[in-house]
Amino acid sequence: MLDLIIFYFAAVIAVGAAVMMIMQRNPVASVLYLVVSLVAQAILYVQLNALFVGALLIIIYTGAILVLFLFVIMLLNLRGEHFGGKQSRMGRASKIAITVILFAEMVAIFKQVAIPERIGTQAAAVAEDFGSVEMVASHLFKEYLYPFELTSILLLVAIVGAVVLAKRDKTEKMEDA
Amino acid sequence: MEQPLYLIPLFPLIGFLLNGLLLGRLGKKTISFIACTSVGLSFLFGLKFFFDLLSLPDTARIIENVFFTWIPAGQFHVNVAFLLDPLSAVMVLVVSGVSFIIHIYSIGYMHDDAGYGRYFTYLNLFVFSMLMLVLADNYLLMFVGWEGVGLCSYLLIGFWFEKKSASDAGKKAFIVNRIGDFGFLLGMFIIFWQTGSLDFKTALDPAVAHSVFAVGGGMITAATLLMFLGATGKSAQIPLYVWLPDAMEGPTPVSALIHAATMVTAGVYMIARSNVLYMMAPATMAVVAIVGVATAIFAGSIALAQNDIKRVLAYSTVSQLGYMFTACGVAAFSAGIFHLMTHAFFKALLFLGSGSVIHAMAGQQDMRYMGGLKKRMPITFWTFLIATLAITGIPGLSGFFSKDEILWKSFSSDYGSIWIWLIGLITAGMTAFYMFRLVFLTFYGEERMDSHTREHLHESPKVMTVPLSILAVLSVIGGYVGIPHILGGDNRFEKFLEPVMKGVHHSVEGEHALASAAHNGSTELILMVGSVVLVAVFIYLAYHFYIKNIAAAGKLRQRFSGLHKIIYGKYFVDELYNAVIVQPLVVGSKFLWKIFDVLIIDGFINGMAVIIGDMSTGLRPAQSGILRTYTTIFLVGVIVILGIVLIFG
Amino acid sequence: MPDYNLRLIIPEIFLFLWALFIIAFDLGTKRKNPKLIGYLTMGGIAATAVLLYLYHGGISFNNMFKSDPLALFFKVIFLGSAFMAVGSSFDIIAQKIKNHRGEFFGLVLFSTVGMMFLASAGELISLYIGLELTTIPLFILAAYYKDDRISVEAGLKYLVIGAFSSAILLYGLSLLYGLSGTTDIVMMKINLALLYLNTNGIGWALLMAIVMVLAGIGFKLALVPFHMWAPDVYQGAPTPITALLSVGSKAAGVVAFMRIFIDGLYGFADAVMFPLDWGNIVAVLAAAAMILGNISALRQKNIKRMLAYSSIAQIGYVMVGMVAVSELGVGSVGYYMFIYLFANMGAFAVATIFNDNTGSDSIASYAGLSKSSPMISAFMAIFLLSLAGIPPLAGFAAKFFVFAAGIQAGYTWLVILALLTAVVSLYYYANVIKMMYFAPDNPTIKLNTPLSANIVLIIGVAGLIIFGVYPEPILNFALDTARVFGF
Amino acid sequence: MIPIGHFLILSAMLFAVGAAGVIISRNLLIMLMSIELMLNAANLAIIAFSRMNNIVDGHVFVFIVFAVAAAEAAVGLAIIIMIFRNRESINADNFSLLKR
Repeated sequence: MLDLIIFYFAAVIAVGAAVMMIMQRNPVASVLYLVVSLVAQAILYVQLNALFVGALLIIIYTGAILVLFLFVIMLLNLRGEHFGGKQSRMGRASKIAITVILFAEMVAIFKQVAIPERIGTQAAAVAEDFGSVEMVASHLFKEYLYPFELTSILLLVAIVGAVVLAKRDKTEKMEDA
Repeated sequence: MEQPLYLIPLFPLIGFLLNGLLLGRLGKKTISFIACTSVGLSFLFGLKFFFDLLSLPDTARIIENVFFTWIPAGQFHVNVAFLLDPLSAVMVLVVSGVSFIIHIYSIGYMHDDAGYGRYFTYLNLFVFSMLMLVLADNYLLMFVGWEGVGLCSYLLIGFWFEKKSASDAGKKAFIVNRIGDFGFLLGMFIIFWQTGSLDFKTALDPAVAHSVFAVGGGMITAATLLMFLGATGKSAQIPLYVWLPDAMEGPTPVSALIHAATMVTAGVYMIARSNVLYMMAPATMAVVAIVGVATAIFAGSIALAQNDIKRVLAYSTVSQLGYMFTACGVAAFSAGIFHLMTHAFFKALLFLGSGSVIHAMAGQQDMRYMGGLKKRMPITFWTFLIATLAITGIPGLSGFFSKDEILWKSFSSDYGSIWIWLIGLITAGMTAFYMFRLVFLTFYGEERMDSHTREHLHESPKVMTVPLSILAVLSVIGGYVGIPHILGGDNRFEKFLEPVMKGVHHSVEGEHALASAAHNGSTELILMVGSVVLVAVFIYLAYHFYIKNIAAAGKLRQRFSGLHKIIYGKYFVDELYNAVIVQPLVVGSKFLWKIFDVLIIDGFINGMAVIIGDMSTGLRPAQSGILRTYTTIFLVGVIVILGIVLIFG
Repeated sequence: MPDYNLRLIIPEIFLFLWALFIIAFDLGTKRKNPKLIGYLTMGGIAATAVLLYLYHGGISFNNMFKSDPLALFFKVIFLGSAFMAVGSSFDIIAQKIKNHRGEFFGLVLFSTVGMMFLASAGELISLYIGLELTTIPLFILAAYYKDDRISVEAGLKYLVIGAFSSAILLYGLSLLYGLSGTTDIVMMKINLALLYLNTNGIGWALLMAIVMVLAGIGFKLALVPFHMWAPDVYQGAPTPITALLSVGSKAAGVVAFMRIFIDGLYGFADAVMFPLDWGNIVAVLAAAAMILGNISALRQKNIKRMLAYSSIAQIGYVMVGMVAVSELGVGSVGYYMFIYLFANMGAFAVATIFNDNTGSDSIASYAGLSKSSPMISAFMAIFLLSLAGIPPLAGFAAKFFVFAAGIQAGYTWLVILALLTAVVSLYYYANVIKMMYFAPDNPTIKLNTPLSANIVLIIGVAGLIIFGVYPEPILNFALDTARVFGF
Repeated sequence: MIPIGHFLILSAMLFAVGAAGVIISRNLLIMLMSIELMLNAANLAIIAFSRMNNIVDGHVFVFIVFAVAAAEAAVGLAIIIMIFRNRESINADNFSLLKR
């Protein structure tokens, strides 16, 4: 019961903050709402026995990625006039309708009880250390060493690319992102 | 029997490569030497293999030359291989022979053209492709040649691209041909799908064909109809003939070679080659015959009132091709090929003759500004006259034998009917009329050109007149290989082709038709005489209106009034003639041309282009350049597909 | 314990290190030698091809890295497209990119490495990373002309739509993972089949997974309706990068599609989702791509944009072979992509050379090119005619195989449509040829081509002619790839 | 314990909100953030499935997705910086030089 209350609490915050995020005109506020949403999602991760990844979610997303966003916003020194004027009401309504349809379709799919014993009911109990650092790490560095190593290349590419793009040619030395 | 058949197309390919790669670095003499020698060598090798073929017994007249496996995908097995049987031997000789003559002619005709080297390069590529087409031993390789000749036709029609009409005409030819090619490809796919092969040896084996197709079944009808669509594109039949009259924008030797003698007959060749399949689809045969005869009379009637000398010949070509298809449609494939051959001679000659005239007239193509050229250009005139006599079917010349064969077969064959014969006969009359109209307007009467042109009128140089003479000889004697039984011959041409026409002899109906043909000797003779008489009448009519009375009809009205009418008592008779016969013909012809040709058929094809183009424009606003539109469309795409899947899945 | 057969990824590792070396070398030589780094890059790609020949065949990393014929075949295509893209970009880096030349080539190589990993992926996670590793360098490269407003805009559009589609793809992959309980593609097939047997139907969730994965890969393929980015990005990006996008990146999409749909979901082509299996969905999208691509291309005035729409149409033709899901189908798709490499890279190489010399991309400015540069015009004509499928150029054989596979599999309507739209396509290809050959008034432009670009053009033309006349070796190689799926 | 279906529907909801953000917002930064949200919605589904199937692979998957998201964000932000320097705007609707 308590689980369910926590779930609903976190879920409402996660979705509510997400909605607020996309409603903002000021990206700084958006970033903050996204942080709230992600923290709420981290709670849900914990409920799913994903302690380690939940922690990473907060550390990587809020700690690194979103800070990067904030940093860029500050760097560009964005003001109101950069964000554009008002949208047409019709356009907005139709786009909301589109996403509502998307959501309805997805719900319809998840509600379809093709595999009831697996999706519909509670999950079976799992091992004590499910989702622990050791377990994830042993998977990551043994079975999944290969994709893990690939991410290193990916990050290197991102660094090179960000430097190349964001660097001002000839004027300043370095200004990496 | 295995022989190095590749030698036939090899030389034009070498010529093409030499001239193409060294473009702009060779002198004119060298270029023409390379081009003409290569085609000449092809012809010589063609002759050699032809005699090799003749030395074989009737039933085994096949020379093969397998080169290598082109397409090796499992059950898909297509070779690059050549096949010389009586049918392709005839085609090879016609193609390489006529090409050689026209190559020689071109040396003179194109002498002062800036694109001399380019011209011969394209021409050699054309000969190569055309030889591939006729020598191929499977449909796919044939299609390669088919596309190759289309490409060369495009390049050569648009040769004088400074004229916008020329480059437009080239593009039109290319696109219209592609519509036909679409049919050909699809028909080919069906044949492959059903028989498991594209080799003529397998796919056109009556035993194989009968084992996979039901006679008159939907599949064989679809396949043959689709291939016929391909033939209508390449051979300019209704509804895809529209490109051919426009194709006259190209140099005249090109019109002679590609758009009269060789390429446009590829469709006839293809159908004759596939006779086994066509004979199994009676519905298609009817379509072929009807389209053929309809095209014949339709194009013939348009030709009646054209004033551009080349356009008359272009519509005449369409009309004559209609004859060939009629022949195929009534199961007289050999007659179709026979006419193809004689037509290649006399129509090439007509075009070359007109080229000689145009050359002398400094590019003038309108017959209203010609006249009286007989004295000025005697060789051109005489050869042109021979060709005209041949095409109108005067007894003793080549056209007579082949045309008469077709008319007789369309009357007597089980696939034919008296209506087809009748329309064919009327077309023959029309042919006589417009051809002699052309001759009279061009070579007889007053010299209507301006004085400047008149001063420069000259007979063409030897390099042009000699080819004309050779073709004239061929136009006379070309028919003697196929003298019908009724005139005491034994139709050796048909006999020669017989091993290829397996479809005709396989079906009982065919045998029956042949047998009945032999019996109705007197009917055949009567019909023959009838058609000759009709032709003679129409020639007289042409004479009457365009020589005897052109002065009366034309000048009278302008200069003199009532007095003259009375002096020339015949005036009223002429008026009557004019009102009853000529005017309706001219008006009707113009009407057909303006309404059906230009407005409906051409309009339809152009309209399609415009509609598709407008659709293109209509699609553009969606590509608004705005990022959110793109993401929205992306997401909507996902949602819609998901929705469809959920509803139907 | 997992088997780490490092031998098999030697080519990838080498190429990755070579990319780093190129960047370092460029920095080390103070960016003074643009030509040299270009040739070094080309040499590195060629060396990778040799290594690929030496080290292939087998699986590594727990079935996550498969060095099978399919991977090998497509890696050749990737290396070829990178080679040709680099070869045609010498003038561009000399003129337009003053800094970061090494990074330009480095990123091209990174993207190529990504494609190679993608082609070998036997498992969803590495497939996803491979896809990202392919795409992210291309985001950067598309925006590489930093002062050019349209290049930056192209980069932005590519990035936003790319990231968006990648999120949708990820959601689809998560569903596949959830339903099958594994990320290994072969295990996934088995588990899904077991699940199907146990529960008598997997139902809508798998359909959603299929649609979402299709959207994600459809983005890479520029399959309608996921194609909206393509014309804009193709037009705005540096031309060699456009070429890489249209060939390498697209081939990467094709191989990812094969890995997931043919290898992982083939069992469900009819049994479960009848009547709407993925084959039918993809067939409809392919039809839409052919119609929309060909028709939109008709009125384009910019050559790159025209080629973009043409490549949308081309992928429609490729998908005809794909939905056949047969030995000939897979083989024909491989062959098609291989030939497409020559034709499209060649056409873009000409566009690059032309732009370098004249600064223009408009089709109208090609007027009269045949007089000033007969060789390049002839090459361009060959590339375009091959794209249009005129025999005996290889494009014809490629189309023929694909359509034959379609007919064989019963998609007759699709083949008829494909043939019809191919008629339309000729119109816009012929239009360029008409411009080059049959357009009179033009101040003559003499095109200067660097040696490397000439090499690229000659490779393209030679490939089209040789493999058009004698397709056997490539076709056998391509049909070999089909054996991976055990038809 | 909570039924896994709850988590899936929640992830669907987050996914839809993220998608809405991408197609509604004109601010490039918010677009990018919405994409991050969509990635996280997928992550949530993966974690839920991982729990359902009792296999920890999903956690590895999510871990790697984080890296991908970071890379995408870095490059995306770099491009935004560049386009801001070029055009003095981060309004997505302002960038339509390439069209038709």
